[in-house]
Amino acid sequence: GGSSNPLSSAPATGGASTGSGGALVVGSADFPESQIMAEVYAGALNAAGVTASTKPNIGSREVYFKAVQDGSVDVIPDYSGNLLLHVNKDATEVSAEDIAKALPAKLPDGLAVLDASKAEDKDAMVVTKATAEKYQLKSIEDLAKVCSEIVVGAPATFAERAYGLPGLKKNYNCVPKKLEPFSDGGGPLTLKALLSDQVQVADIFTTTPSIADNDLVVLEDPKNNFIAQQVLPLYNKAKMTDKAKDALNAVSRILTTDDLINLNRAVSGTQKQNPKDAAAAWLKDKGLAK
Amino acid sequence: MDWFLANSGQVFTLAGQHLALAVLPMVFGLLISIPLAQVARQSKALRSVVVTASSLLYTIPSLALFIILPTIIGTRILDPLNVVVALTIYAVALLVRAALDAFDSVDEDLRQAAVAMGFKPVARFLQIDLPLSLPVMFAGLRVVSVSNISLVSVAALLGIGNLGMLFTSGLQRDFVTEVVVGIIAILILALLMDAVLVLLERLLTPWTRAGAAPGAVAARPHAGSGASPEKTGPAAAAMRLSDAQAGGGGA
Amino acid sequence: MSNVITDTFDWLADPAHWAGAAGVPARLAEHLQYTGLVMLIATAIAIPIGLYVGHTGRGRVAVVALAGALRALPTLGLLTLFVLLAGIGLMPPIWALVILTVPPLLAGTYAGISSVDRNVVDAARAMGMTELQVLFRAEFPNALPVMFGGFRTGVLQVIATVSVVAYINLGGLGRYLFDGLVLSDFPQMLGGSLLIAGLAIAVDLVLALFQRLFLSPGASSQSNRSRQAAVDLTDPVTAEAVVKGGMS
Amino acid sequence: MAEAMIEFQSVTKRYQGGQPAVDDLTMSIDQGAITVFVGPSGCGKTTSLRMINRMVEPTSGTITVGGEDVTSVPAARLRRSMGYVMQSSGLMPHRSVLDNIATVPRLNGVSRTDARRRAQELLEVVGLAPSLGKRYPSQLSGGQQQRVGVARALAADPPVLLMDEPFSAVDPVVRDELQKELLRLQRDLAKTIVFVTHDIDEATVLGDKVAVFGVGGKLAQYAAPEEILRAPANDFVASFVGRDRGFRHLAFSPSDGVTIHEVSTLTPAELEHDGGPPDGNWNDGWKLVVDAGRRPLGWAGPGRATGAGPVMVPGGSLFRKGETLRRALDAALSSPSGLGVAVDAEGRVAGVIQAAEVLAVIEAGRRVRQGAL
Amino acid sequence: MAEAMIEFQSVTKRYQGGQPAVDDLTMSIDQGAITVFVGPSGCGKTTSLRMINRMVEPTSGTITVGGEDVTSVPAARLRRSMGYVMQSSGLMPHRSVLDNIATVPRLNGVSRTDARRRAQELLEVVGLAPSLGKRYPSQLSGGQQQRVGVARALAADPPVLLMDEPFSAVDPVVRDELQKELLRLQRDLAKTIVFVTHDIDEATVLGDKVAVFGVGGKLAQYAAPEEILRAPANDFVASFVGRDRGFRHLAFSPSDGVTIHEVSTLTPAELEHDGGPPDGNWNDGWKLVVDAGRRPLGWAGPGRATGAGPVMVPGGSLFRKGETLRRALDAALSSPSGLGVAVDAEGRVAGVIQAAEVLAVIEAGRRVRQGAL
Ligand SMILES: Nc1ncnc2c1ncn2[C@@H]1O[C@H](COP(=O)(O)OP(=O)(O)OP(=O)(O)O)[C@@H](O)[C@H]1O
Ligand SMILES: Nc1ncnc2c1ncn2[C@@H]1O[C@H](COP(=O)(O)OP(=O)(O)OP(=O)(O)O)[C@@H](O)[C@H]1O
Ligand SMILES: [Mg+2]
Ligand SMILES: [Mg+2]
Repeated sequence: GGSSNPLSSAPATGGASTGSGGALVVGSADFPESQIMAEVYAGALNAAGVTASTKPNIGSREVYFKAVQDGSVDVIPDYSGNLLLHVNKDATEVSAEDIAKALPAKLPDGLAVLDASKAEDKDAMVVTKATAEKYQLKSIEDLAKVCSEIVVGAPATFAERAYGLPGLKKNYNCVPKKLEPFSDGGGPLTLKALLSDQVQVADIFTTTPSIADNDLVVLEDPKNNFIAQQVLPLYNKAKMTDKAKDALNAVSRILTTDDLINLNRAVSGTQKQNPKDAAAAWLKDKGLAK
Repeated sequence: MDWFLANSGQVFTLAGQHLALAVLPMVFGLLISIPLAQVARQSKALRSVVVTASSLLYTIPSLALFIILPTIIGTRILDPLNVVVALTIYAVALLVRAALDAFDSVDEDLRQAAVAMGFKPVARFLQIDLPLSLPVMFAGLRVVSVSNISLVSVAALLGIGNLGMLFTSGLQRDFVTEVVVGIIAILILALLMDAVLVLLERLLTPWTRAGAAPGAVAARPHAGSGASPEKTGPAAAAMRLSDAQAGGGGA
Repeated sequence: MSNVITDTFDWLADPAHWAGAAGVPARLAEHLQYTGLVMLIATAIAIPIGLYVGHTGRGRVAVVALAGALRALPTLGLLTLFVLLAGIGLMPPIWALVILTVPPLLAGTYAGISSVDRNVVDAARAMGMTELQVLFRAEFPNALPVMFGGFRTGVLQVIATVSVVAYINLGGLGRYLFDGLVLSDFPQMLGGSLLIAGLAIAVDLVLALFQRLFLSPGASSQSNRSRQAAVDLTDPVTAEAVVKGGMS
Repeated sequence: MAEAMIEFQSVTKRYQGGQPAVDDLTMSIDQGAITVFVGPSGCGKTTSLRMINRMVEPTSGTITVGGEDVTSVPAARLRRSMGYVMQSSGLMPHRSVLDNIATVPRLNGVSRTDARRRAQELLEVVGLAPSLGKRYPSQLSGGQQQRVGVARALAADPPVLLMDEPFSAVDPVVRDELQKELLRLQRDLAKTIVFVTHDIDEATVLGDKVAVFGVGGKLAQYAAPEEILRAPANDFVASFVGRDRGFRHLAFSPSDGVTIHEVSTLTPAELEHDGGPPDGNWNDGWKLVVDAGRRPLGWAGPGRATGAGPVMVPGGSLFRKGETLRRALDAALSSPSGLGVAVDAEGRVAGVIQAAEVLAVIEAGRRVRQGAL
Repeated sequence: MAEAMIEFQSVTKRYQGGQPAVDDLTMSIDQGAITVFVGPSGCGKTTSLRMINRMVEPTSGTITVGGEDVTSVPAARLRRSMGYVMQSSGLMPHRSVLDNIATVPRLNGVSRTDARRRAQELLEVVGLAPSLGKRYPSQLSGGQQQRVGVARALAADPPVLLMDEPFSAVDPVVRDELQKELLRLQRDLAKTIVFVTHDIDEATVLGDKVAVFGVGGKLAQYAAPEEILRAPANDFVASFVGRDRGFRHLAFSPSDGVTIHEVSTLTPAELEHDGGPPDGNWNDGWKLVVDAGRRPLGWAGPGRATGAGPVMVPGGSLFRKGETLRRALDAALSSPSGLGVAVDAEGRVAGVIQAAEVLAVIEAGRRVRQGAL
């Protein structure tokens, strides 16, 4: 977005006016995992006595980041690497530690992040077993050789993200034949397209249960195109209390990548659990709520 | 069904939000269109300006409008107000035309009779034009109601709470049940709104259901009586509305 | 604000946005192609049924009820449902749009036929036309202006609504809206909106010209006269025809 | 009699600068009388009428009502002081009949109860059942609607009533009734009525005076209807008045001078045993067949006994005593016997009249008029 | 004269099981004549007419045309063998006037050029300018549209013409014209015409025979118009025929026996120098003022010399030689002098007639009819 983006011109001061009595709004991005994490945060907050509601499905980072900035939502689960790249396009950090270190300074005034969890969910280049065999693919480096023949299925943002087409080109000199955009955040459409060979490579989150379920191959990323992505809360300082911070930090201390995969399976797998219920079950299980 | 039962609370919450987002624009639209139509009736030029503008407004995709609006009115991106304003704009686009037709549907002779009886303009508007335009106005409202309820779901793409969320979520989770529940819920909502409007109209226009006296027809000039014993098709003049609307760009 | 507008024009003026598979010409072509496909299928379904119902008056109640119910269907929901059920590809979204386009076309056809002066129909029958001749020589030509009006409305609606197929993975000008949305690229969205609105206006102009050139002036002047008649919006069928698109 | 109630002084009306719709009209309308504007379509009748209550403003000239220039009164108040009835009844479909009638009193600030009470009375005045008050206008027949329209115009008891083709949309039978009703009302209430019609017959029936407008909004003749039929001012009026004006003019001559002769009557029972015409019967053997109440049934023709004709032939039109020469002559002309049947108010046979004698009365009347010239 | 062309045999029509719209109708319609169905609204005229071309199917009974049961022919073909004209012209708005007229020939397989040529001829037959052929119906006046409707009905030269109130939507002047035109056409083409109207005057003007329908779809009287005016079969017909039927009936009596007397005439110039009535003038001193072409201008009254009256008074209605007794009597009745002015075909004064003499001719006619009974 340019300087003309209406989202950036939205008044940051508006945030204080929405809430009353310290009630927090937990937002989420437009894919299920984010929604689950939002429910987890909200559940943990409520359990700790901080009134919190959720505002799911806001959109991509470009949208929800502004929403946190202007106070439309107070907290949102985010991923450390991408968040850093969002606030600093030229960031070179790749490891979890470096990113965690660099991040706070780069955030604009009024925004901050809490402790990062161990749970990680990055974008990954995924192919079917058949494709992997056909082209002898193990890593993205292998992919680079046949790049011009393949179609990549990914969210439309992939075209502009540092790890997306620019990153592929920069790190692997891979320019795919075509980017087929999907709006389901690596969900069923992307999967269907991959399985039916409409796309040969898909951008699917590593925590997606369907990777295991369908025997998909996650291509290795030796050049760290996809940098570390720890789940962590991004928040607007205006309404955040210590009590709330403690509650969220408690979640981050416990949350693991496997937890994420299981939560995703509960919601998007055959069980079709409501994100809120899945979150509640997890919190209860971990003793963070009753 | 199981899913619906398990999540009925959520569905009802979304339905409530959905309804609010659909109804408010209708109310605002009505409050804006009636005076606007009354002004547009003053001259042919004004009328065609209003009519053309309303058809142009309608060619703007709603998603675009939802997003453009914050720049223009200074709201925040997630503010449901954007949806309300956008849908109000669509409602006005439809209702101005409906209101124009509604006022046109008031018998000119009757208006003249009112003038001849010594009604002043405001009294005439309130006591004659407004009540008598109700049937056509309600027809317009019913159209807007259905179209609004359907349009609101688009706002789910922006994360503004309503039944459309069931579609986005259903898509991401590959969950047909959720989508079907969403569709059915929206249909039911539309039907309920329609029923409410019909009921309201019945309450407000008792005279329209007073059956014509057997001899009342004789008041018409002899012309045409019995000339077409076949069924007389419903007047299709209303096509004008959509027709002229479509023609807005061509005018 | 002025930034927004200049940026939008910059976006539109950028030659990079006018080339390649994601360029405006390609998107425009896709958009028109989808629109044409939807209109073709919807017309093929709606016109015969509309003619039948309009001519015989049979099934009017069913058509009205069905049209009303279909009209309340949310585009987004239908689209999602079809894609989930039938998978990605061109046809599922197209069918979803067809279902949404049939009601207004059907209502327009029906309203067109029944707007023809019953005396004209009566006279045609009295002259010894067979039922088919009555339909195609008397009713149809005179219904054309109204029917064509319905068709034009339908086209506009589809042009606006086709944008939504970009939510699935199809192309069309709607792509600019969705890509712009996820990237928060405001000029791209506004540019896309302008392109869609412009396309709608341009297509409507062409259709208007077509109408002027090819429809009988006698028939149109007839419908002009009937247009001056009081509008019976209270009739569900005619009110139906008023429904407009603009959903994206 | 006539004091002037409404005066047009050199009134001209042009719409949007075109040809004049009303051209230099000067006329004065009598108080307490019915003045009819008649003329072909588009000749400016409605325009003239509407200038009286300022629904249309004249381009030039002045109009006074009761001596006051109409422009000196606010338009709305002026209009409330005049009743207005038009072709389409103009009733408000969303209000009950009573409330329709009560409209102007309500505008004048009369309380709802009083206005309704007055409306209820008026229903009777215009000959409608009181129970109709609660209905909506659409539940009335066309004729009833027009009566309500008249009642509404009368509600505020205005001295002036403007009526624009009030009866032209109802069928002929109902129209006759409404015309009679209007004449009766006028007798009782003595309003100043200006009545527009395009039907010269209606004009001659209703008008105390008739103004014939010509094309281009010019007043062609303004006189009593009798005079317009007898002596149209010019060819336009003559052709507008149309055929049969000699005969129709007879409607203005009383039949006082016509002798009613005795007639031999039979009952149907007597007819069966009747031997046919006695010789030398002055009436060619015709006898009038009557029922037990002496109401005429038909004529027994002279051929009945010989079998040369039907036993009874239908009679002609009836002449009610006191009616005009027009009816008298027609009764005589339409009778198979050449004798018009005269009946009394109850419809009983009073005697017969002869065409020649009617003609003589007509002729005498003509000479009297001639002498008066 | 008349051979039967169309026959109704005990035809009854009930719509949706209600009261009969047409009740047990038996009548036969003469070939080459105009038969008029007349009656109040809703009495089944249109229904009866439409059963002839099977636009409506009878509930019971049979209808034959030219001896053939109408149900034995496919409906579409039957209809093509009959012209049909209705109140709203029913012209197809999307086709030019010529193409409208050519419709039935085209349906019958005539080539477009031939059909258009024929249509062009027909324009003239119905009295329209050939140039109108290229217009669309909406570009014609109501009267012109009706003429086109008639032309269209005539296009395939069908032996039978069905006309349903064809002239009732046009104004009175145009209606007169169209009626004359129809009579002229009928003289030339000798079609069998069934004509529906609710206007008894139109019925008597046009009909060779008139069928009066009563409420409930019953045929009340079926006879020559002259007879219906003279001897209505019952009270219903009498009241439907209405007022003045004695007078109107005179329209069926030729004025042959009426003596035309000489009259003394003056030109306006002579009138100025005229010394007034010579003594002993049989005519009370009235003189007829004529222009240079001997066309009547008015009457110079007897009072003119003494200043007791206007110099010239307008004349009455004119009696054209060869017209009926109705016009003769009216001319005499409407004349200020008591003398009806008779003119020849060119409008020149032929003489004067006296009311009493007209009456004598009427009386003589009555006796002749009586004798014939
Ligand atoms: N509001 C108007 N604007 C322009 N011209 C008008 C208007 N009202 C009437 N006219 C014209 O003025 C002339 C007189 O019209 P007016 O209505 O007074 O005639 P009318 O005698 O009442 O006719 P009708 O018998 O048809 O009612 C007509 O030529 C008409 O076209
Ligand atoms: N299609 C129909 N369905 C039901 N009833 C009908 C139909 N057509 C006519 N009728 C009824 O049949 C009766 C006769 O109608 P018809 O049209 O023949 O009368 P008409 O004499 O032509 O009257 P008008 O002078 O009004 O044209 C009326 O009572 C009418 O209501
Ligand atoms: Mg008028
Ligand atoms: Mg009829």
